[in-house]
Amino acid sequence: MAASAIDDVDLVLRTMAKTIVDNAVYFAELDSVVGDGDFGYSLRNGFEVVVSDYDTFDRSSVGAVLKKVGFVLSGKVGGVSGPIWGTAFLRASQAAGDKTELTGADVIAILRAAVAGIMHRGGASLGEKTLLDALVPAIDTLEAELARPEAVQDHGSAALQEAADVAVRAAEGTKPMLAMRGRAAYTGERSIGSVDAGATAVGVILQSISAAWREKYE
Amino acid sequence: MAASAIDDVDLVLRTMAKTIVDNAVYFAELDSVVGDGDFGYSLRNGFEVVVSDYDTFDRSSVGAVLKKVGFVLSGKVGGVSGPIWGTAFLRASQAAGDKTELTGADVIAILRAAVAGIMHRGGASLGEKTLLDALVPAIDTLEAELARPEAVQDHGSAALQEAADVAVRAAEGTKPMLAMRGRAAYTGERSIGSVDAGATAVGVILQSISAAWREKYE
Amino acid sequence: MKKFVNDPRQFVPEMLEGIYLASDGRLKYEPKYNLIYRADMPQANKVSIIQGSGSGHEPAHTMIVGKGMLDAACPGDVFAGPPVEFVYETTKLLNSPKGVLHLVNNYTGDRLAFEQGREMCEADGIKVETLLVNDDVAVKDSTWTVGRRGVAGNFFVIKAVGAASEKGASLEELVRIGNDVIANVRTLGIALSSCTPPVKGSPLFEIADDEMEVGIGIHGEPGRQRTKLVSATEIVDIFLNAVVPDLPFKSGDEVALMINGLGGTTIGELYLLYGIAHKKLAAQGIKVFRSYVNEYCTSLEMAGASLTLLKVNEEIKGLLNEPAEVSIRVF
Amino acid sequence: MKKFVNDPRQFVPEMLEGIYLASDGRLKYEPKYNLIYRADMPQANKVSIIQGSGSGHEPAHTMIVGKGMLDAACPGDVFAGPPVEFVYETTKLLNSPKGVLHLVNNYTGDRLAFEQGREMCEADGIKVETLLVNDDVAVKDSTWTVGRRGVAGNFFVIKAVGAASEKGASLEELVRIGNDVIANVRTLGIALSSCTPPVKGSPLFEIADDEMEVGIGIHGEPGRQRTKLVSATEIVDIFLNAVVPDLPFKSGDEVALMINGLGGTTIGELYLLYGIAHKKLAAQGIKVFRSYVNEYCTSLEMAGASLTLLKVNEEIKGLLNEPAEVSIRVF
Ligand SMILES: Nc1ncnc2c1ncn2[C@@H]1O[C@H](COP(=O)(O)OP(=O)(O)O)[C@@H](O)[C@H]1O
Ligand SMILES: Nc1ncnc2c1ncn2[C@@H]1O[C@H](COP(=O)(O)OP(=O)(O)O)[C@@H](O)[C@H]1O
Ligand SMILES: [Mg+2]
Ligand SMILES: [Mg+2]
Ligand SMILES: [Mg+2]
Ligand SMILES: [Mg+2]
Repeated sequence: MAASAIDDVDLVLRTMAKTIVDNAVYFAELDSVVGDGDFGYSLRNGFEVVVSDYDTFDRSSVGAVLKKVGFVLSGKVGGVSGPIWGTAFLRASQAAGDKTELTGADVIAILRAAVAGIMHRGGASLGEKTLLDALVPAIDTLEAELARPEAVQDHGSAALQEAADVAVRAAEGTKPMLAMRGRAAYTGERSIGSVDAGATAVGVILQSISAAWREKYE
Repeated sequence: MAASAIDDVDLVLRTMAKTIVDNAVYFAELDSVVGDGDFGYSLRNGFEVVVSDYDTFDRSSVGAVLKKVGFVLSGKVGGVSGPIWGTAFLRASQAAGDKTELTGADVIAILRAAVAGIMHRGGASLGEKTLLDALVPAIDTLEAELARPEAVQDHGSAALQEAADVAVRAAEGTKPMLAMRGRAAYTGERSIGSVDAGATAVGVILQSISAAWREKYE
Repeated sequence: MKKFVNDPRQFVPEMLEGIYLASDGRLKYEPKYNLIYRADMPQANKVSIIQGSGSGHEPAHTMIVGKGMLDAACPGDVFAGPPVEFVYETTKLLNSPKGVLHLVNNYTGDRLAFEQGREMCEADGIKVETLLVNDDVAVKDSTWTVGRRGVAGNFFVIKAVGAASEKGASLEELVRIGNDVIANVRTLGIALSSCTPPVKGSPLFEIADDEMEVGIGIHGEPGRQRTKLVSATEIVDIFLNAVVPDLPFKSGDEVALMINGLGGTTIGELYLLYGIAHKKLAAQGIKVFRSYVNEYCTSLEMAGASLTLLKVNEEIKGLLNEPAEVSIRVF
Repeated sequence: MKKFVNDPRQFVPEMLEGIYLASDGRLKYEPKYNLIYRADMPQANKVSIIQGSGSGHEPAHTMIVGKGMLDAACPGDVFAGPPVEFVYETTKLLNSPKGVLHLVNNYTGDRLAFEQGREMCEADGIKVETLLVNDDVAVKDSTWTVGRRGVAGNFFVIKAVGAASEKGASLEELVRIGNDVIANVRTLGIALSSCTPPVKGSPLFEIADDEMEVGIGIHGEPGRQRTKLVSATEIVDIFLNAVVPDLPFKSGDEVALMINGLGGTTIGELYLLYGIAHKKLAAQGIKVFRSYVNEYCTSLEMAGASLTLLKVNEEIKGLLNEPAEVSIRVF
């Protein structure tokens, strides 16, 4: 991944938002196995505004647009997801600041800030069957892959695809975990045996972003 | 039917009460097609007391025992059936008075008094899809058959069987009728096509009584 | 059958005992006659107001026995009017020199029990008057000899005569007031599901996943027609198109508007229906004086709702605004 | 889905508009934040009491906004806590010099929204305190880091602090009173059926005709165990065996006893359960001071019930007996 401009951020955010809107029913179904079945719908309430109003957002800097998304989520998304995703975007925005170009290292720093925000807000650690269990290994992979020289040539396409694949596998890996957070936590032992909705969503979103990225850069 | 004593009345009332208790579910099912499904259960509330307490009833005269049954029904049976059947027994009791032996003509007079009571209380006429549509033709038949000389020999067994058969056919004949009385009346046109629960019950009860009668006298 | 129940035949008595125990001495219970009555009644200077009817419509009417509402209720089994004896004994027990008022919903079973019960009481020298509630517009008077059914509008009759009798109204005044309410109240019900009487143990009727029954009776009697389930807004149109022209309610009228749940429908949906109806009435120039959104007269756990309009005048408004004390607690 | 609904995503706003229209000017409605609040609030001499939580639990909590209860409610979608912005804007709008009390049911979503909302408000100089309701004994504290859920016991917290704040209590006193109620209230819920959130359009879980879910969560979360449906008396034993030893409630204690319907169960069944529980508690020497039998906190149209015990002292008794004015009308 070479230096990226705002229009790369646009691509990522638009793709992410559209993927969430399109998969709302699927995500909600996942959440209804041991959760309360609202995960996809809650996120959709926010991301459909991102889809429809994206053109009106202040995109003078990466920080500005991430902040705007964070505000939209805080205003529209309920349940655990609102504060978790809202905080993630606000922290990411702070990390991005007024940058208009991002290096690979910038991207990783922004993602790490988002993760720190999620952990701060929700108090979850790895292994507690949350979206962190897909997001964190995916970021680890992205960081390692971007460090390889090939990443410059393909604009990070392969690295992103590898990260997305890791997210999908990691989401699958939440199956045997005992849910410790969110509504699913109340089910205790019964939460074992089904994937976490949030982690699965991270895999689906990253796959979409990776596909869009490859279309642009390959 | 020759002169009958109290123990014939006992046979009839016990058989009737037991038949109603045994068929409560069936009668209620019939009532749920266009009525409200409580007919059999309502009657059972009263007749199960007749079954269990019959031995304690004052049977010094036919009028006495019929009055007691009428009181039990007024005390225990709700819905249309309580007042209708209660009044029928009270009027029958008045017609029977302190008799302890009944001629065929007495029996017919008692039954006619019951019918008059039902009509007075419920205001229904023939053809309005009620139990009257089975009961009245059955009584007519019984009266005609008892007038035949053979009726003396077999203690009215054949006459009773014929009356019971007429009741069953007449109950079947309520199918095309439009319900004008009771809860079934609210269904209007929809009541057409199914038999009336009360009329069907009359047929079932008369068949049981006839069978018990034949067992005793044939 | 998914119910909290022991022996289904003991459902009504066990429920009544619960009402009694929850009342903390304000009510008395006479199991022989399914009778729940005010512990402070009868009173020499107050008409006693009694209702029978079937069970299964709770909170109507056993749970609205209390000061300013009913003085006694002697229900029959689920969906069956009370035996005659319940009416007779209840009336005797509640007898007051000012008289006894029988509130009867217009069903043959209820009518017959109360007629016969009244005859027996009058033979004993008790002064009895009867009000017949018949607010259901689903049933057309002309078509059936039995007349219209009494449904949720019954609540307003109880509230009005209950409040008036607390203030000392005579039996004759109560009859006038009650008949005034009856003359001005209209209801239509729509069911989305069936219901299961405990003793029967299975649903009273079948209804497909995409169907509704318009004009349902509160005992599961079929209504005007079975149609496809439509949107809440279209359903409000069906309600209003049946109820408004029936009286008719006209521009300039003030009304009490009740959205009554039939048992299985959430109160959230009832408020949703209320909002739509309120706005549509306002558009017709009909002003809501007071709103009633809750379960008042149910059919066990049936999903569905009814809409009731009561045209109010100054007297009725005053009576509706009077306080009351009933078993059910909102807070 | 058998519901009175237009566009399912407009279910909550349309319901809230109905509540507003039914209130006859006593409530205000701010659609941007799903906000229902008292028209006469904020007041300089009264703490403002706010609850968020998900929708789908009606009458909790939008329908119990009123004098002596909540001052404002800003619910999220069905079964989802409100967005942070709702909490922030609601708190700003209801800000009083005496402070603002946030009543939060202990679910991660609700907690996070109210924590973040409070941080934002405090940055604006608003004085905020928080009460965390967690009365559900189905969830064991030790096993999960998220702690117990808040369920029907929430009602008693609202009633107590609502009454106290009407009488001028300070924010600190309300926190003390509220925590006293929270420390003494315990609940268990049992579901007989599932429920269908409007947007989802299909039931949250499957449950067989002869099964019940013991310890159900009010969002359809699974409970302690799935067992065969048993008799009402045995169910009351399950309730009491879970709730009584938990505090523990002891012989000589006085309690408020609530039988709360989860939405699809008839109030007749609730009274039946009440009667059995009342007698069993009496047999253990536990005296019911006041009864609550109704729907207080539902899970849409779920068939089921919960039993709540609140141990009362003189102060709490006084507060429970105070008057209140809420949207829902019994008469
Ligand atoms: N404390 C937490 N920290 C991080 N992620 C969490 C936390 N709790 C839940 N999640 C994630 O959020 C998802 C559920 O979101 P949502 O359905 O909106 O929440 P709710 O539990 O309020 O219904 C879970 O699948 C999980 O991945
Ligand atoms: N007015 C009436 N006169 C005579 N019989 C009647 C009348 N109304 C109803 N019936 C009979 O009673 C039966 C229904 O009884 P029941 O179910 O107890 O009454 P309800 O209509 O109160 O539920 C009907 O099948 C009919 O045969
Ligand atoms: Mg969820
Ligand atoms: Mg019937
Ligand atoms: Mg009946
Ligand atoms: Mg949720």
